[in-house]
Amino acid sequence: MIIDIVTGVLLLVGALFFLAGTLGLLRFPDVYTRLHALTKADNVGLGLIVIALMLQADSWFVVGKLLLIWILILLAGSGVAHLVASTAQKRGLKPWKK
Amino acid sequence: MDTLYLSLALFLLLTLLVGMWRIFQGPTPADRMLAAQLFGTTAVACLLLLAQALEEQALRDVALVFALLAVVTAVAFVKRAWTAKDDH
Amino acid sequence: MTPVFLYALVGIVLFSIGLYGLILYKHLLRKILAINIMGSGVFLVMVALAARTEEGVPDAVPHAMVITGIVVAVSATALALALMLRVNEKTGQAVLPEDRET
Amino acid sequence: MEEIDLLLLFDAVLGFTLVWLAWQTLSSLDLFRAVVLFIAFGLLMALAWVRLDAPDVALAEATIGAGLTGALLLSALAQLSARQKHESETSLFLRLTLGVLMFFLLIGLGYIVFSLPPQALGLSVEVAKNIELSAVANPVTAVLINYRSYDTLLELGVLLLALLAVWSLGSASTRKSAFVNPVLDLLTRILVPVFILVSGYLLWVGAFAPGGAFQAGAVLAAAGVLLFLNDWHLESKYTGFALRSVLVIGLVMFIAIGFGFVFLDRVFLEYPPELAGGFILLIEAAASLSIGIILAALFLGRDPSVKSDSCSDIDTGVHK
Repeated sequence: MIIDIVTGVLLLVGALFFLAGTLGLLRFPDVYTRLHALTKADNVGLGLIVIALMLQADSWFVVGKLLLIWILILLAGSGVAHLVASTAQKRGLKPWKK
Repeated sequence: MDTLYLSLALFLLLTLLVGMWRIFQGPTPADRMLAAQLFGTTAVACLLLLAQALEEQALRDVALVFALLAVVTAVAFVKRAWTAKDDH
Repeated sequence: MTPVFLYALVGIVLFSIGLYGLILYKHLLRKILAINIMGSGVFLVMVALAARTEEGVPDAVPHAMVITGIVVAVSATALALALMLRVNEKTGQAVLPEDRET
Repeated sequence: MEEIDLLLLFDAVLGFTLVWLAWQTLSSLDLFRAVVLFIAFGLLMALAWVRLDAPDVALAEATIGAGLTGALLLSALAQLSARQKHESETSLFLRLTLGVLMFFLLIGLGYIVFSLPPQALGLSVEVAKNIELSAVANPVTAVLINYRSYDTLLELGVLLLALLAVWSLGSASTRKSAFVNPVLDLLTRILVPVFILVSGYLLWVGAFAPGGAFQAGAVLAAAGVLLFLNDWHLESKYTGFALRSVLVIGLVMFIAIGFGFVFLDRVFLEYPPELAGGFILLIEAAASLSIGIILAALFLGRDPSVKSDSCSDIDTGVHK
């Protein structure tokens, strides 16, 4: 029962991070800040959802697979974020200033 | 519990729809591509929720493959398609 | 409306949109995208109709055909893109000769 | 809300988005935007397959539709000459006429589909009845490699033909990218083994659960694409005979095993049930290797054994 409640809360907070990431992608002024928003959804949002589902998993195999998916997304997300940001800088995109 | 999973999956699909605006708007190619990246992650989360709700193991494999393939498109974009002429 | 017919309908609409785009737009990349969308529409109709079984176990034959179809579609796309690049290299624009604007 | 309602709502949103994305992809004048929208379209198609109870197809779409096709399109787009003429608007009359025609087509096709019986077994009974004979528990794999193996055999041929055609077009100019990024290098080093592992997993699991040769091959191809994107190239001593034998091994293995049993009084491509399991795995392993390498070679776009002189246009920056 308690596990179900914890799962529910984690899922909801995770979904909230996805919402925040999406809104950030829409509202932030330039590539660099949007990257920041995107990685929140990638890392934290998915992470929370994965942890929630791990609590409900019925075998260690499923737990492992979920963890692998998250690690892959973490790796890919951070790698790609770096690539995009450094390429943007090389191409001369100026970071937004107030 | 299943209702929660399904409503969250639907919710994620809706955030995806909203995020589509960035693909339309740009302005730089990178912005469009970032939106597509977010699409990939959202789809992974959606698949994991569906896998739990519908009790279908295979959907986790689909999510795994999604997670892998997202990198390939992103790298293809950075290394090949992002050319200076497109930046405004 | 059951999900089966919903997706079959979506498939038909995709096919029609794809055909419209294939005929109307001149740039070869857009034509290639249009053919891919038409293909997706056909696949969607096939798989949707395969889900009409009673016991809830869909018919595996259309599924197998669609998987084959997806792989053929990607190889055809690769060939089409190579041809497009060739046309582009020779003429400077990626359109068919009859569509060329001078 | 009821779960069924939620799922139906999910389907409705998904269906609407698919149609809308397709329309926006095609009507977009900016080619890059069209390609990104098409990638998003592929992602959502995979979700549609999941909802239609077709996880095998979803796996194929996730690797190919959303991944490889996207990489192919992005790479081709980069090689188009910088100044593409913007298309002039087509006349309103033409668009209207075509629109009306397509509308009639839609009505006609819609009528046909809706007049089909809501329940139809198709061949599912036959597939289920003979599943024990096929030696695999996943019906889709059974259809692909056993019941309808002609399709799969010919498909391998189609892939090879496509590759031959691309090679015969000669070398499109390959642009080397300007910089080598240590992060990308590390990412490739970590991910390529994972790709290969997942590919093997999909191949193995294909016997009893969604997965199989095509999906495994496509994931393998993705590893190749990632390597090529990181400016990796096959050493020239492997590009000749070694590469070519890997390209055809799927086809050769398929035909050899197919013919092998002809001498034991069976028809072409019929396997004895007691041995079918092992042979199917053998064929699948060879086929996925071939499929993977062919798809990766299609991405590369030119015969690697032909020395290309077009690598001279490397732009400035740090080099390996």
